[in-house]
Amino acid sequence: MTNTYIESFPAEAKVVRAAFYSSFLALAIGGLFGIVQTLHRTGYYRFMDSADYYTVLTAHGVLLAITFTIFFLVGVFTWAVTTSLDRPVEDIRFTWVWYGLMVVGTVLTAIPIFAGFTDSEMSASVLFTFYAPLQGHPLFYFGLVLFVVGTWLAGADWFRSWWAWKQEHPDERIPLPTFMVLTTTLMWYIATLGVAAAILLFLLPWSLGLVESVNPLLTRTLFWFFGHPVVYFWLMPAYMMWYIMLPKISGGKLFSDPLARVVFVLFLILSVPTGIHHQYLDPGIAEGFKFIAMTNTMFLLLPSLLTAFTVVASMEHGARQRGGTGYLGWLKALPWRDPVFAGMALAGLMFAAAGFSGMINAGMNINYLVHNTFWVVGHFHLTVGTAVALTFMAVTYWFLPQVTGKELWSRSVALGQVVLWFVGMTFMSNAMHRGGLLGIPRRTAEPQYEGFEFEAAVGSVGELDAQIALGGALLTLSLVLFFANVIGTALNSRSDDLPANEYADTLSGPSDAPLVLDNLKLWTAIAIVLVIFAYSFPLLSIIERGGLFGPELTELPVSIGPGLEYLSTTTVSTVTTAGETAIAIIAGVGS
Amino acid sequence: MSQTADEKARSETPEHDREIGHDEFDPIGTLTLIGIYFLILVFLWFFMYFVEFLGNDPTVVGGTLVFAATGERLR
Amino acid sequence: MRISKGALLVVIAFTAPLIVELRTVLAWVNVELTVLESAVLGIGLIGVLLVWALWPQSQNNATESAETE
Amino acid sequence: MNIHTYEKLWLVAAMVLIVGFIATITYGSVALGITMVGDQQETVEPTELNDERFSDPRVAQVGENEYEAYVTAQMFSFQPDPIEVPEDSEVTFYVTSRDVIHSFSLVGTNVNTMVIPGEVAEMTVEFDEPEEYGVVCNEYCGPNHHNMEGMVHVVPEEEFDLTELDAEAPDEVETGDDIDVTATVENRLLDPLETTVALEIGNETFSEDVTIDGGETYETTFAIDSTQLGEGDHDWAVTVGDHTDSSTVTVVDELEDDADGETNENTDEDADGDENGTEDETGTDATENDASGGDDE
Repeated sequence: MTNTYIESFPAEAKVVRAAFYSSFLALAIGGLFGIVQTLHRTGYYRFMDSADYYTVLTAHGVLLAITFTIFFLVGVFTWAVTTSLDRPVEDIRFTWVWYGLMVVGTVLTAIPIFAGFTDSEMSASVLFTFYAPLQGHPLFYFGLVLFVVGTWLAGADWFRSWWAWKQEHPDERIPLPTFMVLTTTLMWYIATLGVAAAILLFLLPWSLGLVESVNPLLTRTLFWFFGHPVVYFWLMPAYMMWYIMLPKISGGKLFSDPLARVVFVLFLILSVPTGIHHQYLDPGIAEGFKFIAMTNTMFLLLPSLLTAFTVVASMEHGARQRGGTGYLGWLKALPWRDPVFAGMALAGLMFAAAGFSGMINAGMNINYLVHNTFWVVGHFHLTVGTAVALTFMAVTYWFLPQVTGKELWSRSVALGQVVLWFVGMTFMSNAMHRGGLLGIPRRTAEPQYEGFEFEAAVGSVGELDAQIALGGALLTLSLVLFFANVIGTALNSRSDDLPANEYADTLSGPSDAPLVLDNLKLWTAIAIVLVIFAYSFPLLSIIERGGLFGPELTELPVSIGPGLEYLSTTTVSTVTTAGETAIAIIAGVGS
Repeated sequence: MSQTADEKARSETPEHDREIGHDEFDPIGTLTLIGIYFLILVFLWFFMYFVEFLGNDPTVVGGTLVFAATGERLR
Repeated sequence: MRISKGALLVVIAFTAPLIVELRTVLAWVNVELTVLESAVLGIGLIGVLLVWALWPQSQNNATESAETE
Repeated sequence: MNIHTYEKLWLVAAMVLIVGFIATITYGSVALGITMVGDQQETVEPTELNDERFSDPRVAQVGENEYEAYVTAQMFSFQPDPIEVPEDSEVTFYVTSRDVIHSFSLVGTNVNTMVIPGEVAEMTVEFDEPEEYGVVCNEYCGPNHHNMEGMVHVVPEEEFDLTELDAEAPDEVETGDDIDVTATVENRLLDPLETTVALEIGNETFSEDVTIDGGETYETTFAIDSTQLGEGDHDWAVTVGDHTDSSTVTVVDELEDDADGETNENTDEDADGDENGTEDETGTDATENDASGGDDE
């Protein structure tokens, strides 16, 4: 008799599984586009028109940064809430509703993006950041809104579970995993107000022709209001896994429950008022506002640095319980053969490196050196591309048996896969960082120019390209192994010999944590006040300068094709053909 | 990797050698590891700021903060 | 085997960033390596690691470590 | 809440790190004078950039060794291109966009800004040695984004001037009439310019030594007897310093009475790259207007 998640919560396990599979589908398509870009950019293999590169890039960004991460997140969070509260969701139909909404949102967003490959007049090659006056098809914005609303309802679902639980356990501390889910969700609610405002008030009406124009700096600022905290939204499930799974898999206990709570509270209050650090080089925002954003951002390092200590100490506890000794000798006693452990540990290590390049990005004037260069791409391939993605893939090897009741297809392949990802990303992101320091821009199909060349102090640009291509190839191979394992596991038969659905105990438990840490209203209020401090004056100033709806602009739908002729709203027929594709995709996901 | 006496060959570590409670656990290994990380961070920060960044002339100069501090634009 | 196969794999993976950046570091002290040279160096390093890991430990060493346990 | 001593130690170290980072950045701002692109500039209308700075993107001298460069970015080019400034100068760039968000980034330097329609980015930069910098747009701006590039040339003092030359002559004249070649020379430097305006036509050269005060425009007309040249096509070129403006005049027996607006202009290939961008822009506009005016009639 095992005690897996699917046995305890069969209905929830289905939703979690569906969310995971949706996430993996996005990962597969996004990953495929990743290698296409790698080969195109480095010039090793260009089979498409360079204009199409940006369509590929848009799909890669949206599918991986939004779809892959957030679908995985809702799966993990649903698991965390149900497991730690030990109660099923209040209404499984509601759970399916938000999941469905997210799927529909994704599909609606994907339609105009993918239409960019066809001769259709519809397109949304506006990249993940969709800066106006580049204009996507209305469906693109509408889909994004639906997706975000889906995540809002998911959050409501988790809160509902917690409220119901609280009625029955009035004097108990919020279990740590649920606490993490709730603080992250609150942060998400505050953060998404920015993108919701940008889309609903400005971009969507503008793309529908209801308003004449938009203020590009305003929508851009609102985007980054959301665009930075979204980074933490991806990261928090990975952090959760490091806090509650990694210690257990290392053979130990979480070093400190109270500090874990402190960390999540800090993320709740500091994640949002920092977005302007993406706009250090924007004209129209005063230097003082940028300085304030920098201070907030730098203090946001604190919870991550604390996490580093707590998580490593928990691993060390495990190692010492397993007989590890010495100052560093204990590292050998860790279960490196376990792909779940090895993957998460390597992801954590890469995140330490990413932390450093992030510190550079956070610095105000040093931003001149790296802003919008390849460095930034290197940075977020370490954060979302490794710290998050590799952690997700590693815990998948633990989660899949839990939500399918089937044994993992191959642990050796899994170990090889996570190590391969680490090596591939080392090559790729290292070369990206170095390329950025030479001034090579990000987001470009062909970083080769007629009038000048990039000069490398050591080696050459060609060698950097080779490293990137090699890294990309290894990453693709790693992905193939990952999917082989996922499919192999799904095809396995049910097993009775699976580990129980558990997470790590704590050395210093919740009773050590001051009660005030669980006061979510207080932290939310503080978070909102900080956001108002950080954002009201910059936003007012931007509106005062450029107007709410900005100057007169020429809308520029980025049609991928021979010309750049203005293409107005699309015909119904393209919508319906694309709709059929959408239905096919939904059917594929649902099965 | 140095060869110390306590680095012993273990191809298979038993799940639990011992139970270590809260009070008897001193994460000295963590402190060591994170101390190394700290030093790397400090070194790299100075390197990036003073060598890579300030060595990457020209830089945008002569601004409001300086003006506020010194009353004149730096040349 | 001095360390487990999994640990060995991870240790080898760790050498990747070292090998990649070793060249840059050496360039500061005016030792310029070509790509080929640094690749050979990397393979050599991995070879040394493999030898270290797979070399049977001497009896003496083993008892020593057993004592310290 | 009990926190382990080591973790407290780490907490302190982390705070030191954070404060140290902020201190370094502040040092850069205050002591070294590194300035962020800010909100010093008023907003502009991106679709009609007709103020004196951006209607004619160019470099202007504003003081001894002080220059201002007015730059526009549009799909998929920068104007002017190349931007030419002298060595040992302090240049303030004013950059704005005519359409979408671009960037203006000097490769291999810390000169880097976003270019947002409606906003003007202001950056003051000191150039020492003569050098050629590439300029990239590092923000995605459309399907040809990767082809958007420019140059900044920092040239030796003696090679630098801000002379604008524009020479005009009729396309066709009747034998016997004079060919009036009018040269307009603008000295955009603050110091007076001593130079020679030279016209070469056929095998003959006419020239005039002039001194143009700073900021002044000098206009001169050479009248050439067409009979001496004879019937047929004659290339002419006006040269001032390194700048040349040239075209062809046709001497005909009898002038047809047909003023074709479109062929009248723009047959001249500008040898001077500096003028190329601006000339093209205004030139095309003018012809378009002429053409549409003609249609109406």
